[in-house]
Amino acid sequence: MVAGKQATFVIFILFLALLVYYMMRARSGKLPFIRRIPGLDAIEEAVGRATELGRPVFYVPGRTEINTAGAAQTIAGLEILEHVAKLTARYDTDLKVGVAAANVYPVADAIVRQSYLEEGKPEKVRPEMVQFLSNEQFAFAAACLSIMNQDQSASVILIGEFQAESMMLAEGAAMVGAVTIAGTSRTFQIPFFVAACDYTLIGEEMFAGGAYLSKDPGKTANLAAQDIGKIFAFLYILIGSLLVTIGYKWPVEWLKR
Amino acid sequence: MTTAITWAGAICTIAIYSFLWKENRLFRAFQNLYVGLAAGYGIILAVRIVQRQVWNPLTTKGDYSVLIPTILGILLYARFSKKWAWVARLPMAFLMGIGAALSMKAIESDFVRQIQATLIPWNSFNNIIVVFGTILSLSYFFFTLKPRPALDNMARVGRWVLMVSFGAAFGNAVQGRLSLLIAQMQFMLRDWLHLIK
Amino acid sequence: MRKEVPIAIGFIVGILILFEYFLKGLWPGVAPAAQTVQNWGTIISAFAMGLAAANLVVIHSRRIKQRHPDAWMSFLLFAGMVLMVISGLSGKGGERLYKFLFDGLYLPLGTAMFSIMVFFIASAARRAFRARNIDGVLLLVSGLIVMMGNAPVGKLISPYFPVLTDWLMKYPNVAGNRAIIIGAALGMVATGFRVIAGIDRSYFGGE
Amino acid sequence: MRALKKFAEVDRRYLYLLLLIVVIVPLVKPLGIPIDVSSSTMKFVNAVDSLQPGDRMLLVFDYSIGGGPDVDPQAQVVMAHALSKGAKVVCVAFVDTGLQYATKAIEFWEKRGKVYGEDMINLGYAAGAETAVSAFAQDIRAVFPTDVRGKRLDEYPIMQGIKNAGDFKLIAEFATGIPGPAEWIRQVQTRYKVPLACGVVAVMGPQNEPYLQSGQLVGLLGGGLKSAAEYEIAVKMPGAATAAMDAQSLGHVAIVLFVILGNIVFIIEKSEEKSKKPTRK
Repeated sequence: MVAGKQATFVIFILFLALLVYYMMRARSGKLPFIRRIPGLDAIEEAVGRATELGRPVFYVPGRTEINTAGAAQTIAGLEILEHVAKLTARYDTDLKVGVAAANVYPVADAIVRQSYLEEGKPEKVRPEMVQFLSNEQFAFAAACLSIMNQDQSASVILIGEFQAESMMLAEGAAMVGAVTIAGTSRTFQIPFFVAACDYTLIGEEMFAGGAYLSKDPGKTANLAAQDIGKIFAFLYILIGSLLVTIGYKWPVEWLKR
Repeated sequence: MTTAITWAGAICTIAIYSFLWKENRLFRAFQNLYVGLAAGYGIILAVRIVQRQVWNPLTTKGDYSVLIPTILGILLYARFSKKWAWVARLPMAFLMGIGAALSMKAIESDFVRQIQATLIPWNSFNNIIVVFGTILSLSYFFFTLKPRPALDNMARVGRWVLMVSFGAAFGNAVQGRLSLLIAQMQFMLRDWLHLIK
Repeated sequence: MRKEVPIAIGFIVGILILFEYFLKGLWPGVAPAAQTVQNWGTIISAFAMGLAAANLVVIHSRRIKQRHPDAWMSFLLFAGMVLMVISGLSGKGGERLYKFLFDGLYLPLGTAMFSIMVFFIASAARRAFRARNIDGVLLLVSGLIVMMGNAPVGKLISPYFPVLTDWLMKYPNVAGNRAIIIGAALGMVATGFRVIAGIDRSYFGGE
Repeated sequence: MRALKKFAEVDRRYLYLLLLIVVIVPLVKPLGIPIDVSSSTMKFVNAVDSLQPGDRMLLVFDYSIGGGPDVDPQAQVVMAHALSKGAKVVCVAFVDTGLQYATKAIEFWEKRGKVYGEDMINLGYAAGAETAVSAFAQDIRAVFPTDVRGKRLDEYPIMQGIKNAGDFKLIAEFATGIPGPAEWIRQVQTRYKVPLACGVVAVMGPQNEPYLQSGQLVGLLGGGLKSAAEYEIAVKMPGAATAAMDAQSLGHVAIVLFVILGNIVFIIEKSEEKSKKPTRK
């Protein structure tokens, strides 16, 4: 065991055990209650708006490659894309997906095809739907601006890991009058999304998206386990800092083990 | 050569800035050029990776293990065949396995270490702000707890802390974004128009 | 087979990397193995770039075929791509052209795009920073304080601006960000776990 | 009231024009507003100050073209400061465009008499972001068998005894995205316990503040160009960053003005709504 990681490892394993436990519970039909997440409720509305206006939905699943530490965010973005693609397939609404990472492109493309297939409309898939735009940050941003302006996108959904281009995409979307929904865990981009978008999924809310929208038992169960993790963090910080205040250092020392 | 580069840079700048007036064909034309250049650059980098990490080990060291990722990489193209499309999942799964595992390392830096850093004594107003600000904001993210007045109030105060922090971060960003405008204007005024030194 | 093999690959790769991270003392050979696997990831991604470029070519060829009013721009895109690749890979011969494309076009296009960001911020500032409710007021007030505190001129108006800015960035901002980071970390682990354990199969396009 | 509202609702293009003017004017004609040095900048300065002659510092150019204007002045002044202390600087990039900046910096110092391979070296760029950082930290020669000039690392005196990331006295990392401080902390600082100091674009500053407080970073230049200007002032090497600060000031004032305009519109709309309501009844 690597020194300094023992406590982390214990916490890691306990958390995985929780995930498994709740998943098994969900399989036997016990699903947790989930509170409303307005940003996710708005997705249906956003697709509905695009359908009414007869203009496309523009979707960006972040800009990060699938083999990096940002992958979890990309995957969260792709999970929500799956849901959005099913909705656009169902309502015959035009969908455009802008991809920035070369190795995300085949995955995004497969997801959209599969979603249309599951809705019984594989013939509606066109190559333009999932476009690799550019892996260069601002070539990507510029291409997105062009698409939004050319298509007059009715709704713009940005979920994944974003960097500096976040503001440009969000405000650019607002300029064409689109309804904007955005989510990321990159903390320094969240403020831009909060300021410029109609709905924002803050941090963990984006990871809840797949579960919330698909109602998939396995994913929903994850949320319950995540909440236990947060309660642990909450109590550990509260009680630990109190103990530190009165002179006990072991809550800190234990984490360092 | 330097003059050509400066002039080209100035024209690019003007084309991009024209978007601020209105989305227009000049902007779109340069946007397409930019995408093309970026794709070209991406291909160059990819070729260099293959050269350095596949070709060189193979030819100089006789390291045949690099053929595994090469084959996996080629399998990505199987998606163009209806019958064999599924084998493209193999490299994708390989990449996602890496990404998923790397993401999971967040348990240390983003979970344990952040909790650890918040274990500070309640001996100053600032420390209390950090400790309680953190846990109240955390309570905003409870998804599966049934609503209760106490919890709702905590989450509301947590949301306020988040808003203060978003406002501050937004305000802070102005500075960095202004620097970029300043740098671009320095280029236009100094290198192109020679108005400043 | 079509599902199990990809899932097994993802599982093995993921476990290897996590094993190296937490338990490398147990098996010294794991570090180079984990490293090799990650290097292979880079190589596979390099091949994905070809796929991505192919998508660009397909889409823009269609645009040209359909005689889209902007079709000529697609030629521009192809020209940029081809010239960049040829000049970049041809070594000495293409050096001058490459330098021109890179320093004269690629670089300034990037910096120009990034530098217009502040205008987007400006319009968002007018549109979104409104005192609609308590949330809006908090966003607005802390934003204005930091903007004034960050500009050297703010200090001339009031010496409290930089002090308050520093305080906002060091305490409330740290608290808010920390909560987001802690929560998101759990989301990342849970999502990563679902991928490695093969619980989410949708990425692999079903059957 | 109506006139005021009309004024506040002015087309955004006029605001853009105003912003452009207030940035350009002070660049042509500086005003000379004074600059203060923040404590997180001072921590970075002290970390570099504590280097002894002969100590090796790793300088990481993880920045994109777009973020360059904000971060490059930071890297420049830190490199100048380290070299002035007699420290030796090993440059490396994990963002492709970072290599261009590293090359420029090396050329700059070669012209000023520093010896390549002794005082400084440019290892080059490694693709793979976090993966590459992790591999580099474990074994530098596995990722960079040679430097950018194509010679084996062992041929350079500066690389003697440097095997992994733990052999540096200080790592100064400059980033505009990924890999950035989070990745370097995760892959390098947590494992090798080397002092790590980071410079980032202003947007990334607040997010990385917790790392400074938790001690995972020994210094942070979190304010982009402004931090560079502070650093220049602190080490008495005024440069390009210091010159741009007046434009910064006026730009900020302009954006504050836009926020106020937005609120004027909002307040007037709200009061109009209120005065309308009774008539509806």
